[in-house]
Amino acid sequence: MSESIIFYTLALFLLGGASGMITARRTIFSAASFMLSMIALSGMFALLHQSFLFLAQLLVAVGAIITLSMLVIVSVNISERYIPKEPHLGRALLLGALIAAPIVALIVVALQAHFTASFAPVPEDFGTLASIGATLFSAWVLPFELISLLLLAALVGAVVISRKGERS
Amino acid sequence: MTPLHFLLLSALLFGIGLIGVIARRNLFVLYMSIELMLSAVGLMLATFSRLRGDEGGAVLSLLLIAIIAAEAAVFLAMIIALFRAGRSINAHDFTQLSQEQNA
Amino acid sequence: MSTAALIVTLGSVVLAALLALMMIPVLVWLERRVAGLIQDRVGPNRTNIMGFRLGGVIQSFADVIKLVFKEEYYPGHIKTGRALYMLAPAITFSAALLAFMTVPFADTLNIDGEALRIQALPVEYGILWYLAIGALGIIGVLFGGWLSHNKYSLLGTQRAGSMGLSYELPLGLAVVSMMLTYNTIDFNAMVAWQTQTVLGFLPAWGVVVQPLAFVLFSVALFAETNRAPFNVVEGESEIVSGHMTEFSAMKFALYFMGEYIAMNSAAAVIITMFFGGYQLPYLSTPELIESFGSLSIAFMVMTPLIIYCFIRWMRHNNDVRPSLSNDGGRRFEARVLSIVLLVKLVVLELIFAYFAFAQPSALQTQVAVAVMQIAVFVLKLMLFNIFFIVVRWTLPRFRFDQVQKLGWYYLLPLALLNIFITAIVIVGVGL
Amino acid sequence: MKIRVVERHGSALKDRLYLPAIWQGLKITATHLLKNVGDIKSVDVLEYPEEQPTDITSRYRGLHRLTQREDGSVRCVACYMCATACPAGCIFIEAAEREDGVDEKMPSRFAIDTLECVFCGYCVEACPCDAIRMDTGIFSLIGARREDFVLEKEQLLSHKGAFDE
Repeated sequence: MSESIIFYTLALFLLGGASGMITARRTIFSAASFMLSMIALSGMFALLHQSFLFLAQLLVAVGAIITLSMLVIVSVNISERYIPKEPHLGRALLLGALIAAPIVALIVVALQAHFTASFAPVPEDFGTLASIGATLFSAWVLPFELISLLLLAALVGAVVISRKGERS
Repeated sequence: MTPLHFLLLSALLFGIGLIGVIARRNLFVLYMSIELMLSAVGLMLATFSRLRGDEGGAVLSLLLIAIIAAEAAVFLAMIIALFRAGRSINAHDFTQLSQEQNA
Repeated sequence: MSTAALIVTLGSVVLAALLALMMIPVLVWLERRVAGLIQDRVGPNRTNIMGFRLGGVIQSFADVIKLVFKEEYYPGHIKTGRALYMLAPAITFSAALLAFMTVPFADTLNIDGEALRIQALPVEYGILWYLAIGALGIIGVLFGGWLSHNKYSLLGTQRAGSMGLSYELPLGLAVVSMMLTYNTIDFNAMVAWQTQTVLGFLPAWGVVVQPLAFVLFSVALFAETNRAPFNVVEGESEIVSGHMTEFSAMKFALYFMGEYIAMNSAAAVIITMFFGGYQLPYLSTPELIESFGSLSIAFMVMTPLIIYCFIRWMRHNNDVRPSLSNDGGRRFEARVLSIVLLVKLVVLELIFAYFAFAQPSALQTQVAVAVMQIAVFVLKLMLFNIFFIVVRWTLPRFRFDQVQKLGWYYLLPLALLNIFITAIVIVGVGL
Repeated sequence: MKIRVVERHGSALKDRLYLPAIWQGLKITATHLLKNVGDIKSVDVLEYPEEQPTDITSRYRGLHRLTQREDGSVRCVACYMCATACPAGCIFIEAAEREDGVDEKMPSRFAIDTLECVFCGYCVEACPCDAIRMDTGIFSLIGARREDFVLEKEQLLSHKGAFDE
């Protein structure tokens, strides 16, 4: 019961934050709403007994990514006139909703019709750092290494792209 | 509270992210919408992981968070570079692939 | 949930709240007093209630009352985003407060087969929780500073953001090497690990085992908590107050208190990870429980000595110069406090006598050991807070580019090197 | 002019490590701290409101005063020199004709807003008649309202010089 209440509260924050993000006209409010939904998402991970994912989401998505985005917003320091006006935002959102609705509706209908499974109890150490680590470094070690390469590439790419001066 | 709830939530989240990508022109919002879609996938993976009692899903979700971080680094660097080149963060100002025509 | 569990949980929450919130006035007072004494001044020592000044700690309560009742000034140039502007200090404050919540104050109690953690949040997330939640504090700074529409705030915000990001890395990497050493992220297990000895006689505290990690970790924490010598975020000689420039009254107080709570939790984490937490050196909890009777006898001898010295010190110092005829009630205060201390001494002696000579039950011994560990923890916490303060009044502020250079060029490679060395030692020695 | 090259410090390994220097600094501050915690009376300070400072010299710029002639009348001739010299603009003078034949002009009002005053002493320098001085040795002024800090002519005349001429 109490878990349901938590779930619906978190879902409210998650969806509210997400909708706030795409409707807000000022970038800072988009970022604030995005932060709200990311924190709610980490709460969802906690509800799913994924304790390490919960912490990783807080640490990376909220702590690092939001901070980085905010830092970019602050450092670029865009004055009001450079922010796109988007005069027909409502209409554009409606159009987007029209395009997105069939896809989402399809998933929702399919899920509701055919998906009846429910959660089974999981072992005590499910989702903890130790067990996730063991899985990561046994069955998933190749993807892990590839991701680390990707991260390195992204790091180098980010440095190269954002570097000042001539690129000839 | 069944897996269905989580999956529906993840679908809705993905839809909202999609709407953002289609409708908005602000590069920051575009970037956050893409992150949102990726996070929706992460939620789905975590749900299936919990449902099957298999930690592979959680690991995938974790790797996804790493990808989100990589994407954030590249995208934000791109925003800085684009703003420096065109004094704009309007996605519609960058319709040309070549640098000269944009500036 | 059994009654014992309920009591322990409630007690831990109350204790955490006390240690975090009631520590703020004490820390503010300590900061000013220690600064004064270092600079051969006296510091605030006159505010009193009915003549009781308690060394001047009443001053901070007066400060708090002043901040609460101060006029809430709202800058007129902030047109949009008022709600977020108001919320920003609260984000920083609550993040700092929450980060404190996984620090254990004593070892786990075993009552009726139930393991009860003396932590406000009885979870095993430990240091990861601290890293994850502690990093949220920067977001309140970023929102507040950006929404202030002030160039000083903007500069401070920029500095806060880039410093937060660059010092998160050495901090996290230092933690990784400690995680490799302890093989856990749980603070309780870390403290248990530290009751071993190395080389036969040194306590295996983190600072002995991993001195480099300790230096990196504490330097990064100084930067994360915006304490001197890394307080470039509010560098008052350059950018007024950074992100706090436009905040007043209670909104400012939230930022201010958030900083002190962050410093307090940083001290708590440092002592838990590197200085044996709540443990007395050489004594693990089972040993303590076993030999608490003989320890009590030692305490019975030591307590009067300590209290005697304290009373002498207080009588000597809670006084004015002989050139003044009126001492403003200080001698009276010292007399009353001495009586209070003597009564406390008698009570303590009775308690120790009970544990030394009567036959206390196992539960009583456990609780007594937990209380003792809490006392040890608070003592270490105070010492480390004073260390933070002394560092602030010793070192001049780094320039902002120096801060960045230190973080990226020195701390980050050193942290990586430390991880490699740790991993090689662990694999090679096979710990 | 001869150029003297000062050797840069801080390139030795010991300096670049920072930690020895930090340790030294901590040692100094901790010594002061422990000494003063142990014996607060060794701190050489004034118990201020009870003990008043005794080291105010005749060059100390305290609160202003208007000097008097031998007959006790105001020495000021309302020439506005001090008000002109004042960088803070805190001196307000209203001139009036002087009837007793000693001089031609005198101030009917002479006020100094001490909340504005920066105690620079330019008025004293500017005065051609040695009519305004800052040698009262008064270093604190207490008031409950803003008006209390605007010193009028009578108050300024009543201040006594604390030092010999």
